[in-house]
Amino acid sequence: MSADLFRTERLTRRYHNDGREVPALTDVDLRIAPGARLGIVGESGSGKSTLVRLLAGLDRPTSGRVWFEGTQITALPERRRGFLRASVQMVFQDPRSSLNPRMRVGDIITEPLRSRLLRPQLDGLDHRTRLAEVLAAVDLEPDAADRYPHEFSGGQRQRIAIARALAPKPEVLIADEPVSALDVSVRAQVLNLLTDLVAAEGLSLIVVSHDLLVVRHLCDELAVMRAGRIVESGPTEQVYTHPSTEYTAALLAAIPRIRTGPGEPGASR
Amino acid sequence: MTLLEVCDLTVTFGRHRRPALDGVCFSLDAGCRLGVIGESGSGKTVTALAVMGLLPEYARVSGTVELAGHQITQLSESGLARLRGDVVSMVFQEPMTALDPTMRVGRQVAEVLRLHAGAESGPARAAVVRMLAEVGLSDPDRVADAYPHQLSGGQRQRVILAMALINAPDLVICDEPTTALDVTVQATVLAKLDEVLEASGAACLFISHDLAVVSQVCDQVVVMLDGRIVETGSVADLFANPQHPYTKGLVAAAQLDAATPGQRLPVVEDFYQPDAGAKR
Amino acid sequence: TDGGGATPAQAKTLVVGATLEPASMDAWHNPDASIPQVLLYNVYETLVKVDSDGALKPLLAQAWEISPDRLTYTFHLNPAAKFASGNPVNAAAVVANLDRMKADAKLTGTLQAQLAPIASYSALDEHQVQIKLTHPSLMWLYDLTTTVGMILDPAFSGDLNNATAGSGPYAFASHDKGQSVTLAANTAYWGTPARFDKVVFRYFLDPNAENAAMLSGDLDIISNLQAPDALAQFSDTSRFTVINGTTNGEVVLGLNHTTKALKDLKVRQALTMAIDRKALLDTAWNGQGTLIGSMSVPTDPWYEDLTATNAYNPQKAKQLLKEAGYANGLTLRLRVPVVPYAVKSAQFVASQLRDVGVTVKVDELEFARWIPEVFTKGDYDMTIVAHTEPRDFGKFANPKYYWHYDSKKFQQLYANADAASDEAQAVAGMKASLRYLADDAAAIWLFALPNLVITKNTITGLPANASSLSFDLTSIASR
Amino acid sequence: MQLAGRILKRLGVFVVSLVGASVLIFVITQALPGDVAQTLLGTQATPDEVAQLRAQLGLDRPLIVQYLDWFGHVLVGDFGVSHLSGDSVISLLLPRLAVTMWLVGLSMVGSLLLAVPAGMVAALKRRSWQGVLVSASAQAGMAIPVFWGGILAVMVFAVWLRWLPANGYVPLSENPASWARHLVMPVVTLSVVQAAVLIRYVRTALVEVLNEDYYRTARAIGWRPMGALLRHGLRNAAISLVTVLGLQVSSVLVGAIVVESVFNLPGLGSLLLTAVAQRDLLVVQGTVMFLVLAVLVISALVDFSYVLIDPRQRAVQEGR
Amino acid sequence: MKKAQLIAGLLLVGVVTLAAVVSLFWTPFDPIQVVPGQRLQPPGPVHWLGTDGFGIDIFSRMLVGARTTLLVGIISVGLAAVIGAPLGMLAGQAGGWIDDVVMRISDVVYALPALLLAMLLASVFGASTLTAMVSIGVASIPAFARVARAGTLQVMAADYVLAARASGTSRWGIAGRHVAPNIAPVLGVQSSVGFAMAILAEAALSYLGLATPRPNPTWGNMLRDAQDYIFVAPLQAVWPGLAIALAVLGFNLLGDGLRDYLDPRLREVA
Ligand SMILES: Nc1ncnc2c1ncn2[C@@H]1O[C@H](COP(=O)(O)OP(=O)(O)OP(=O)(O)O)[C@@H](O)[C@H]1O
Ligand SMILES: Nc1ncnc2c1ncn2[C@@H]1O[C@H](COP(=O)(O)OP(=O)(O)OP(=O)(O)O)[C@@H](O)[C@H]1O
Ligand SMILES: [Mg+2]
Ligand SMILES: [Mg+2]
Repeated sequence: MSADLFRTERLTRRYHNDGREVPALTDVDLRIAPGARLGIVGESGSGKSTLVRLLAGLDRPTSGRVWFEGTQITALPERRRGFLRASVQMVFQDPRSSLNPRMRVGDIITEPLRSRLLRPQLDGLDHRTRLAEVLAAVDLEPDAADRYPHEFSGGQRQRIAIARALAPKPEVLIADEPVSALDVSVRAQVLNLLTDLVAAEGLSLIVVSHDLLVVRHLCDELAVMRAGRIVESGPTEQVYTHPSTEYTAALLAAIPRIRTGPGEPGASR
Repeated sequence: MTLLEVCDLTVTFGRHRRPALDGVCFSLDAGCRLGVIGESGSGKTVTALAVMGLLPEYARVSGTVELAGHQITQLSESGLARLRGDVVSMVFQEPMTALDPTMRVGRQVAEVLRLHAGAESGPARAAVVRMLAEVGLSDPDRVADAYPHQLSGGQRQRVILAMALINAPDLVICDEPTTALDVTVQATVLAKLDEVLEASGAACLFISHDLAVVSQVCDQVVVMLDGRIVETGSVADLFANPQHPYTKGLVAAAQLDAATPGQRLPVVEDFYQPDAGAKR
Repeated sequence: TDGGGATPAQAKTLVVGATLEPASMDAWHNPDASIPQVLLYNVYETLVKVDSDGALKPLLAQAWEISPDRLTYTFHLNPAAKFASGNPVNAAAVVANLDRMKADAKLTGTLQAQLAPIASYSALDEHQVQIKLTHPSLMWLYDLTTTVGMILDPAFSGDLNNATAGSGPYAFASHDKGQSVTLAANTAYWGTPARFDKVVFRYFLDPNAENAAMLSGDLDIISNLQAPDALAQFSDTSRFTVINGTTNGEVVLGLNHTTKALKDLKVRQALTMAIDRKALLDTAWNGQGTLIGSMSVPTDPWYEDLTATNAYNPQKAKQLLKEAGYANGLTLRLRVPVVPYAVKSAQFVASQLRDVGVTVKVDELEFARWIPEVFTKGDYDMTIVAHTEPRDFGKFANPKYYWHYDSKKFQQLYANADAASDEAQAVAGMKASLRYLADDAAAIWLFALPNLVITKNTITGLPANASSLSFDLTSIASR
Repeated sequence: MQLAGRILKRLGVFVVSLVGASVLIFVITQALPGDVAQTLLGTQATPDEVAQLRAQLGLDRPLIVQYLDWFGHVLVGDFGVSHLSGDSVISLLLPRLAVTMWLVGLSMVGSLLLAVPAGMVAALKRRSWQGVLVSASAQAGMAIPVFWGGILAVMVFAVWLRWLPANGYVPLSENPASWARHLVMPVVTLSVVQAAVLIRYVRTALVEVLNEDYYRTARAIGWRPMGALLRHGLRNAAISLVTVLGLQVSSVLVGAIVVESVFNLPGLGSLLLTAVAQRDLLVVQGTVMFLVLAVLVISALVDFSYVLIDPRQRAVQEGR
Repeated sequence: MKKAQLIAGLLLVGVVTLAAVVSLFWTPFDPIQVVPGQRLQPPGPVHWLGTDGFGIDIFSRMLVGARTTLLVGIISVGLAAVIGAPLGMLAGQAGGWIDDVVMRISDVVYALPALLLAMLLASVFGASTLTAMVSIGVASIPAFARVARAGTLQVMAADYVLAARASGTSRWGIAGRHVAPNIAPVLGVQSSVGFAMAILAEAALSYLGLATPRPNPTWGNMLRDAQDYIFVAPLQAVWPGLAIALAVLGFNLLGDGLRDYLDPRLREVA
């Protein structure tokens, strides 16, 4: 039981929009083993972001529970979530809006280290050395620390976001659409970086994406979501090659592929 | 017959900055589909805006853009306004924000007709509904009466497509029309675009950084890098057989499904090293 | 047919600009000077009135007699006099008025005080009234020319706030709150008929607005120009006539006689000498007004020019201060209400007293706050305020009054003068009292406010001086 | 059902705000030194007489009793009686309210009529001299005190040209032509001064619109810049502008007090000033309650107007 | 262009500040000494801007007036910002009933005429520059609270705030590192507008005897005094009027310029 990294039980989250209920997540039961690399896919609005926000303890469920390393975190007050914050870090979709435009990169990256919640867990970690380490880890020049986010390209910004997530030495990295705002040339860099880091630091990884190819590249396990429920899950290759639901099959079929062979243009064929 | 001829187009923003476009030349024949690819910031959108004559007034433009016999760079604002929406139209990237949130989409589409054909609202409405149906909206009447926020991303994107096509323009410019959509929706929108372009015989300038998408829509491609065109060719040739190292890198990096999961992906830098300082 | 240039019957309207708007038309329960300004002599008439030069004139009473002991007054009413309602103004009406006021507990304090000397009264016949006093008083007959003497139609039973019932040439017509009070001619007037069909008093909070209305031709008269510096605006004699007379308003720099330093005559004299009052008048009030040396204005029968007493002499002032033990300076609080003459004078005074080593802390107070703090509680050293009631120097005889001037000598002088058994003696006594006040530097009299009236050139007959609270319309005519 | 709930909640908040305001107003006015008894009796009265009158007027009761008495009556629409004139506060207020409402309402309209076109020029031509000129004059206009502008207008149009009456007011019901002639200058003065402030906001809102995708779409389908801005810009800009307008109302009300004094209009401002000066507290409290009520109503209207302007507010939002 | 704005603003505000500082040590004439024979002199070599109705050198009074004017602006805006901005941030960050309560209170304060407060303070403490500053300041709190709240809501919706929360940053940390710096520019603009309002409000209050008493000069009360001489000596009104206009303009330019300058994203854009 405590062998699970994350476990959820009938996790439900409903949003209230001006009185109307939006069921973003309904009765999700999920187990994630330590060291797992889980991909969550699904169409827009299917509840992927909601699910990971609940896992990261950034939101409270309407009902249901979440355990992290055997501790139930749903009922925990914010000030006792330090261990969670130290262990689980997030990377967001849009590298532009996830970095405060008015902070220097160095301050952005070391912000988690300054948190009072995390300090007990991070005893003795020197900010400067850690900053240098993570900058090196994401392959950024050391002088990047003194600049502002807008001075970087999209790919570099996403690397800054990753560096921030790495700074407090987390065990789990949650990435919510980490590459969908990036163009192909940069996408490859970031995906490589993530692959390397996960291998090098022994991180558990949870990746949200609507791009099945990204998930397939990064993850060994896959969960497919639709309308707030997990409709299919299993090892990536299996789901990828033998989808058991029509929905998954449709998702797979829609993946655009470079057409290099001769023939009439047109996606319909 | 050449519909669009861009020659030595150079665009600079601000006095001390590197040109956003630097001597861009290409041409597009009537009824043809030209893809423009390249990394973010390479000048794709600027090219499209230059053709539309929609560059901000502080942009300094040199070179020529000739569209259907008009010198775009010489035209007055009212001359341009006559061309836009009639001879040339544009499909924008963000379906969420490209429509006026306070106006019913039917009226927004009808506006295009009224601006150019001077159509009455009665017949315009019929034309609008017909067009909405043509771009694959199953319930065009309801859609016409909806506000943008009441439509899904895919529906909105198709409304924009309808706006771009309703006057049967000679050239449709699509600037990353599907990046905001999820894969399934993207697939249907692209299919519909292909279909209506085919039917209307309009030429298309298709901008995307997603090589796979371009390869499905276009027959010709230009590759842009730092405001310059580095390679041109047919889709089949260029993607199968890239010549310029940058293109090689781009094609390799884009092929996620070709790589073994978990293995290192090829990146552009493996093929092409930009000269120091050129790239920030 | 009508004669040559006679214009067809067109309503003749006179528009008068004024500053303070009356809250109601009831002068008996509301001490606001703005009410008699409109009503006195115009709507309500008195037995006796005071003219522009301060002389007593017959009005409802054609004549009156005073007994040799100065205790019994007999008034002979004009038999023609009648109220607007048509009822006669007879002895019974006068008696009814006195009855009414005596019985009214809510009557304003001023009126009650003015009624106090009356011992008894009676109607001798249809047209004769006799009033007996408890003690001789020179002032009493003058009081009778003010609000207390107004005769109300005894038949009237309406709401005094919004209606009038007098015997004057005009009657109250309407009150447009926040804007104006309109009087209409009393067509049945018993005397010289009203020359205007309508008289509108328009009220202005902002003096500039009033001036602008005059300049643009919207007003016929500005009843009292608020800022004398604006006089230049009306210098075009082809359009405007400026009347520059006197009022009863003495601008007094009041000294609090309970303040230690101010108990010392030398200090009071020094302060008086330190202020160049001629320069003050020129600077603060554009030279308009009259310099006075004591609590009396030129229209008073006992007026004397006392400006030479304690005349401007800063050297002497310093000397006196030194003698009084304030060689090293003296700090005094000058607390003034926010009215133009007071704040401007205060600035001047502060500057000149600084020259002789007196530090003045100026404190500007809203009038509603000035009353409880300065006037009632006496929390001040010096203050500046105009005393606009006519013939009011008797206040110095009241040690409880806010100056707390407690001079037995003066009280004696004043009482003797008021009770003197013949008029000449009384006037002489008053002069002596006023001289005493000046010598004793009981206060510092800065100047008497001018009566600055601006009229269109077509308007004639305005009295030169504002010797009563009334804005007397009876003599005004238009060409 | 849901709507009813929301309206009820809004109403509840509204009432609570009013109660809070009434307490605040009462406390502030009661804390002012001096009282109406003193004003009524003038400078002749003895302290005893003042105390007697206070008792008569009920001013000597405990404050809480006075408050409850007053507010209890206010709740049923009875604002009491002016101690000074004996008129009911409502009968004093209503005619004044009409004047101020005309002044403020017309000025808001006037300032919009000035600021919107000017703001459009300032936004569209922000890089050329026309735009800079508009922005600069707006900045300069903001720095001119209202009373100064008013006096200038009077000098020119009433004193020199004699086109208009210098000041005063005639009710609309009495003589519409005269009403208009009396209101022209105050309204224009207030409009111009407010417009100077408003232009800034209009410009900002429109510049934002210029950067919106839908504006670009409108241009792309063949609108000229001005046309696109008129057709698609204004309504969207209005969404942020109504908020500003709602905020402006309060400052227009303040400006109105000054303008009322310059043009001698019998509005709420002069009523408030004289009532405060005379410590006619029931009138003060009544007037301020009305002002607060007006501001609260307007802010509620602003919220409501979002729904009219922005269809996204009409239905329930879809979320992020 | 952007820089020009900032420089012009700095220049104007600099002149005002300089005048205020200089007046501490030197004025050509005594700024409160009445000189009876010298009233209403036109500008000339001795009295550069002429003299006022009391014969006092206007230039000297302008210098000293700069001091009070600056003080009134700074203190009242400072007070409003120091109280209003945190309240608005609190409302925006906390949401829920706290938001409701704070904003409704602010609505009520907003609706109350500042005049009443000024009268109250003046009656309790005596009318002074300070009471005027405090009442103007308090009356401006709601504006700051609203602006701060609106900005806070925007910031709170940004991903970087979510990221900060994810990394365990406390409410205070978010307020200090993310919300405050991002709403500072709009608060700056609000301050410059508020500054202008404060100067004019002080003038209006001193008109009613609720602010700086004589003989201390402020541009506001000089302007008010000048009204009496509008026909005789119109220039009297021009000097303080011009000074107020320029100061207001200066602070506006400075506010806008600073906002653009402080935004790292805009710094090098033409
Ligand atoms: N803060 C919120 N308030 C109200 N509704 C919300 C909120 N966040 C999400 N929702 C709604 O919940 C549903 C699920 O949202 P979620 O963001 O989890 O989807 P997603 O799978 O991440 O989609 P995407 O791929 O577009 O990011 C959607 O319908 C969304 O509109
Ligand atoms: N309005 C503008 N002002 C200043 N610089 C601009 C402007 N528009 C574009 N640029 C600059 O011109 C260059 C090319 O931009 P462009 O938008 O054409 O890129 P793109 O290829 O469309 O990139 P993306 O894929 O991100 O849309 C960039 O360096 C950009 O910063
Ligand atoms: Mg999501
Ligand atoms: Mg682009």
